[in-house]
Amino acid sequence: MTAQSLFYWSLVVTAAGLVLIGLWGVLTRKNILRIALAFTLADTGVNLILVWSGFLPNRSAPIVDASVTSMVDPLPQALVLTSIVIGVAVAALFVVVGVLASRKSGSADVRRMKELRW
Amino acid sequence: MYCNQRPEKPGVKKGMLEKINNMARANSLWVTAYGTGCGAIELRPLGTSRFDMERFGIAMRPTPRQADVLIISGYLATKTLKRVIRVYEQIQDPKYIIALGSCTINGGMYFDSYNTLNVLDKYLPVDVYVMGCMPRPEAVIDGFSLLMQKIKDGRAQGWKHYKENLDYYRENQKKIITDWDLPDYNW
Amino acid sequence: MGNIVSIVLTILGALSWGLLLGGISRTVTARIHGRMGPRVTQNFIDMWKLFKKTSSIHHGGMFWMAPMFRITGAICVLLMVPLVIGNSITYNMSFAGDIFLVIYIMFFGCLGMALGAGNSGHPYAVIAVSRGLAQMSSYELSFSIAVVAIAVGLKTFRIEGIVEAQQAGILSWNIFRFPFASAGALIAFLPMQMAYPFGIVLAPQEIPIGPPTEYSSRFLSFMFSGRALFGTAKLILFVSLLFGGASNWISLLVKTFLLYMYPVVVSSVFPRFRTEQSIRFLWFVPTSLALVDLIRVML
Amino acid sequence: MVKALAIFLPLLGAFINAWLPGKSPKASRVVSYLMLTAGLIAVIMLSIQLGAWNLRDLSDSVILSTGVGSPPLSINLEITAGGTLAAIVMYAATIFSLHRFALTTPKSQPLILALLTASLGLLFATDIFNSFVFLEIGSIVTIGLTAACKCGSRWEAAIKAALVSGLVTILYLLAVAVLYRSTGMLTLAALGNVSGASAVIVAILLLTVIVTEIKAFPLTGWGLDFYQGTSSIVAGLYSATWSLAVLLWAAKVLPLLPIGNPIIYAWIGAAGLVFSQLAGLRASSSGRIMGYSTSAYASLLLVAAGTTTGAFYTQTVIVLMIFSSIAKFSLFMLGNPEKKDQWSGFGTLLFLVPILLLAGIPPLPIFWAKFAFLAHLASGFPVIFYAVLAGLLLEAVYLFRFWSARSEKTGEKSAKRPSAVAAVLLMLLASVWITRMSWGALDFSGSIIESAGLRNIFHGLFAIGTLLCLPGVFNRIGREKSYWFWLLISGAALTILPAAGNGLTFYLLWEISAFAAVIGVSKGTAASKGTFWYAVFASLSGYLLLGGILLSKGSFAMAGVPAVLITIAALVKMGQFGTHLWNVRTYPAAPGTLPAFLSGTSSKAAVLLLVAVAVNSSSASLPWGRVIAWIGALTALGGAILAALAPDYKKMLAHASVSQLGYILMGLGLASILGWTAAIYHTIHHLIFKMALFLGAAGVLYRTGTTEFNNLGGLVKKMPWTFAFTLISVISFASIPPLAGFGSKWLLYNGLIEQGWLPVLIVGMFASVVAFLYSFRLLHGVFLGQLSPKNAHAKEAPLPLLIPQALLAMAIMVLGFKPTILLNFLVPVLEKIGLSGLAPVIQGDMVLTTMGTWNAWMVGLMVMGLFGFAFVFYWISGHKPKYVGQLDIGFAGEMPPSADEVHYSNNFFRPYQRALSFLPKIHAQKIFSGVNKTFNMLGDGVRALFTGDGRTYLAHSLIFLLLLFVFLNGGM
Repeated sequence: MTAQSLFYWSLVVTAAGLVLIGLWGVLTRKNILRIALAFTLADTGVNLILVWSGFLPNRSAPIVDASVTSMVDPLPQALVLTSIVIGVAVAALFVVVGVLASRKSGSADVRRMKELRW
Repeated sequence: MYCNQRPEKPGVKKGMLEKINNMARANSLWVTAYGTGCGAIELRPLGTSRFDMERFGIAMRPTPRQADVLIISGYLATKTLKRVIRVYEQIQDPKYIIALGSCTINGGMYFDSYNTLNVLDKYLPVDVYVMGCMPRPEAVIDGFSLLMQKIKDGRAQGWKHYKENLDYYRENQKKIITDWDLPDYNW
Repeated sequence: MGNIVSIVLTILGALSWGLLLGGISRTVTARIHGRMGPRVTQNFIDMWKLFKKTSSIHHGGMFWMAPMFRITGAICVLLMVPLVIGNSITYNMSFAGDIFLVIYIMFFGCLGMALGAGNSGHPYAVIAVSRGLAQMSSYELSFSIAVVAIAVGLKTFRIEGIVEAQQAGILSWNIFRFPFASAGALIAFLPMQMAYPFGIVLAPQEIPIGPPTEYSSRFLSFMFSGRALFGTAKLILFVSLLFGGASNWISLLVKTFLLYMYPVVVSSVFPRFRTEQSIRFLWFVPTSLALVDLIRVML
Repeated sequence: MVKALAIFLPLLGAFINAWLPGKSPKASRVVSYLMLTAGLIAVIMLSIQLGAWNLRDLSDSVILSTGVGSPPLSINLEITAGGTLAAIVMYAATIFSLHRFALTTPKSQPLILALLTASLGLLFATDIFNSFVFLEIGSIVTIGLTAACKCGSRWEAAIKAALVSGLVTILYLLAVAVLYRSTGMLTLAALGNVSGASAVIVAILLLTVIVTEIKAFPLTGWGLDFYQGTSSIVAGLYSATWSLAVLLWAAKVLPLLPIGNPIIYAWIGAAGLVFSQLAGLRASSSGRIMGYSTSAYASLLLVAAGTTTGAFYTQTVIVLMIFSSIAKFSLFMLGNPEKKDQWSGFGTLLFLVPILLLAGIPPLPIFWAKFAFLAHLASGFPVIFYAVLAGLLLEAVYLFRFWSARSEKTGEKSAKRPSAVAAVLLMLLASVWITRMSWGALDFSGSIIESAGLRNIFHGLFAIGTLLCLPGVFNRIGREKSYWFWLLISGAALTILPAAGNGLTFYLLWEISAFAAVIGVSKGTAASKGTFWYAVFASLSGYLLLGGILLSKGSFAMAGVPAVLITIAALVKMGQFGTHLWNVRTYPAAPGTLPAFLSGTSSKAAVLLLVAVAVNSSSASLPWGRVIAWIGALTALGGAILAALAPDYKKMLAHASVSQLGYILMGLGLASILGWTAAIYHTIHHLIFKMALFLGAAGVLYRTGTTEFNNLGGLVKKMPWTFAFTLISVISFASIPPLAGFGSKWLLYNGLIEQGWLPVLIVGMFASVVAFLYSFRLLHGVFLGQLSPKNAHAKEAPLPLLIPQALLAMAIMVLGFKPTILLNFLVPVLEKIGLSGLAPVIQGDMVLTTMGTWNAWMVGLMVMGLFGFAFVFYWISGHKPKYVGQLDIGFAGEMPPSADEVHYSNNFFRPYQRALSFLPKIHAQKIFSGVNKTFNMLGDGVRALFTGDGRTYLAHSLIFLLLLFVFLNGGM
């Protein structure tokens, strides 16, 4: 296994792992802040996958200078930037809303936020 | 709510037709089934096979509207008088009253009772008195035949007398009935 | 013109015959009771007396008109039925309608009397009407099944046709050709004549004489004559339907007399049903009897 | 330039607003209004340029490029014609809701403008990643707006929206990654290029995202909680901008997904529609009800995506989504019923139009789209068609319950809600617009019923019935509100109804007539229940009719299932066999003369429908005529018994109406000339007497204020004319000769015997005898007996009510004495239709059938002659009875204590009831409450999915994803 493919697979495994851990956390954790954390984890994993989607073997990073002859697809990396920014905004909002919601219900337990149902 | 009008004074009718009418009236006496006192028990046997009043055309009617004869059966209490007046006035003309027993004549054994009328004549126009305490069914039938004879002869005019002298009767009645709440005439 | 004369004579004759039958029935009942009973003309005397009473009251327009309804309804039924078969002058108005018309025009008088009773304001009168209508709706069921069975079986609705179909001897009478339907109709005839055990309408012991409670004097005499007319009309109708009609006046009188005695005799020996008992009895017993013939006709 | 302005002005406004100092709300409002108005003008210009207004071809578009690169690095927007229409709605909604935000949360202006920007962006986005950006902006702004609003549950609503948006982000980005990996492109068109395993992954991921975002069942839960939790202003703006944008974006993406056969969308949509609307039946808060309605439209979108393509798809989706959004916007703008807002007059109309729009009632725009769409479904996808019909019916049920619960809370204060007013006006204008465009599809040639004679009979009936109800419309009592307009609309639609030449026209007029009457009923006192039942059963019969018409491709020449559906529709409209519940609840609740119209005139539309079905069939007969005759007979009997036992005047008339309609069914079921003659004769006769009776009831109600028998009685003295006309009607419907009623019975019995249907005949005859019971009860309970002191002040009914009654009574007399006038016209008409059986022979006044004779004129003369003779005899015999009052009765020597105590009215036919007691008590009400309970149980079962725990909703999405994966993999 070459270093490249090792990197490739470790990227995939890490990303998938992060997403799965994140989803698992989202579904099983009860504390609203932990859920926020889980989302962030999953988000990171997804961003990695985005990067992976532009990954081409034996290319360098898309930082253009004279030495670069062949680089990976730069587009996903640009997109990841956007995605990260949005992720930060979402996470911040989530935490704010989560904190305020837990103040309202007196607990950070998401199970206690079931006033609206059916 | 109640009709308060005074009755008109009935005119005098004579002639052949009236005689035929009187024959019919005499042979079809319908009695209000209304017992005022103990004598009512003597009326029941009249309908049975032993005395059978139906053979004279006498029949019991359950409502004063369809009756001709009111039987005051025995003592008449002051309390009952109001009801009897109403029943009597609701009977359509011509109408007759048979009074049974001594009590209706002079109070009988209740002559000094606080609640029995002694002389019925002052309150209602009686056509036939049947004496006895109580009169037996035979006596009642006798009374009926007397009434029939009176009607045939055109002498049973108590109802006319009542209407003509309504003020007199009312005055007497109101002496007895202190809580008078009947209309001027019970239609 | 002959028709008009026939109509007038029919009305007067039916009235007299009805009153006479009423008187006879009172005597018969008295004899069953072991009494002597009144004269047979007692009903005429009563009528006369009532007619000649010198005062009367009324409770309003419908009260006033109810006896007119009653008499009109009764006469209509009377005129719709041919009296003597073969003598076309006695058919009166029967050309104008068939048996359905007769069934429905029978209600004309009933409704009129019910309205009068309602207008009188007396609760007993209305209770009696409520009972009467409930009972009527029950016996009409079996009666109409019987009529339909007979009419369909004979393939005509015209009463004349029904009578003519029965002229071939005594066994061609509908009571023998449609025995079950006839039984149903004859049971329905009892409540129609207010005979016990179905006499819940006039029930003198509990709702003193029912619908005409408030009727007095001349109104009552109209009511009674209406009843006499209606009774006669029903007798003639039943004779025409079940007993071969009448080929001459004698047979008309005899048949109606005999038929009249049937409810009188039954009435004398029975106590009275409660209303719901009466209704249920009429729903089930005569109806199922009549249905037998209806099914026979259908098949 | 215009393009850019149209899209980016709100963004500019948002930025300016964000930079403005917070203490100058006025300035920020001015900026917002300026930007929005300018943007709105730009969008309208764009839409005109693209020719969006004819709604025919909505796919024209212009491209708006920004920046230097190509997507996804820059934003490229494709402004479609359909999209501009949606954009107009978004702009307008924002403008009209701005002032309410300014009142409640003045600082939220940048958010509102940002929401509009995101919506516009998503609406026109052509690129997957661009869409992602707009989706995220929209979610963030929505959460922010919710958090900023002033209502108790905002945090919870916000947190649930945030949870779902987090999951959507993850799934969406995964899809983006796979797509890019597979194709190297991120345009929407690239979705078509992806293949193999990647295609499955992209498809299931995006489908899950879309279903979650558009809130289609089963991924509805968060949307419901959100709509319920957020404030009504936010929800209103949300539904008119963001929700609309998401729906249209989904409509754009769905056909492009690499999913193989798109019919799967339709299955998801159809199943989701049924289940979500079942759960919707249990919803009580307005926000949740709107949520379920949103879910219904999302499901419809899925169905449309699965079954239609091309311009038709675009058109359907645009109209459905835009107008449902407007309706929800205006409903939300009207506020929450929990807050007990009170309004009246115009306010109730404001509330009503959106409800009717959502329920798809003509001529509102959604009707046209739904009709075309359902016609398409009926032609190719029967099972989905049935499911969609069922779902829509369920939706109508809870919407109308919402409305009727709402209409009860009427009061003095009228709400001033310019936003809602504007929305309603927009809807009405749009309906005029769309109706004008669809006008060509309508056909008033009357080709459904070829026979001009029959058509004219019904034209005349409907016109006369409506006209006779009109004079009395102003004699209203207490809390009844003006209903003449709706009566007029309903009557006008009915009058045109026989001229309908195709299914669409027939259905359109039918629904207009029915729902105009529903609105009329809602104007009565305490009408909420009556309105609800009427609306539900009108919807039921409407959808059955629609189903029948569409399954037979718009023509009335039908057999099999469509014919049965339509027959059932007519039976429901007539209130036959159990469905009488709506009559019994509606007529007493309806105001003034409206019950006369409903019972007398409107119910005849069902007769017309049955006639239309029969004359178009091969043998001029209804499907299962014998069954129909039996239904008619049993209903006639049951209705009569129930009428006899009814405690209320109007209720009794309602039962009686149902019962009498049963006779018409018996006649129609016969399919012979005699039967039809009887049926049409009875139709006319029923119209006459039932209108007279209900007009009489209106007069009684007007003068006494009650229709309960316990409070009535003895009115004959006070209202002699009303009594006289009622008496004539009663004698007539009791079919006593010589009035008109006997004729219909006679013809019917002859017809039944001719065909040998003796059992039906017996039941019918029995029912007609039972009719005596209630006919007397009616007369006695109201007019005879003792006059209650409560009604001592009553007087004769006003002339506008009396004169029509007099005319009708005269008609009864004429029809009764000279039925040959009608029969001479009717029999030749019916002979031409091709019915079986022999026609009655008419010789002068004599009517002859093979077995019977009937000479109405002679009978009439006889009765009148005898009656007149008796009358004269009375007079000349010198009989002058003394008039005494009702209290002067022989009462065992007593004076009756009061009129009420001697009036026998309560439990009038008690013995009859006792005699009936051997029957098991099968109350239709119990059956329906059983149905209701079953549906509630099902609804409870379904809505148990929506636990309220945010994580459950995430789990739903993931499970949905897995199921899709399994299903699609299994399918491939």
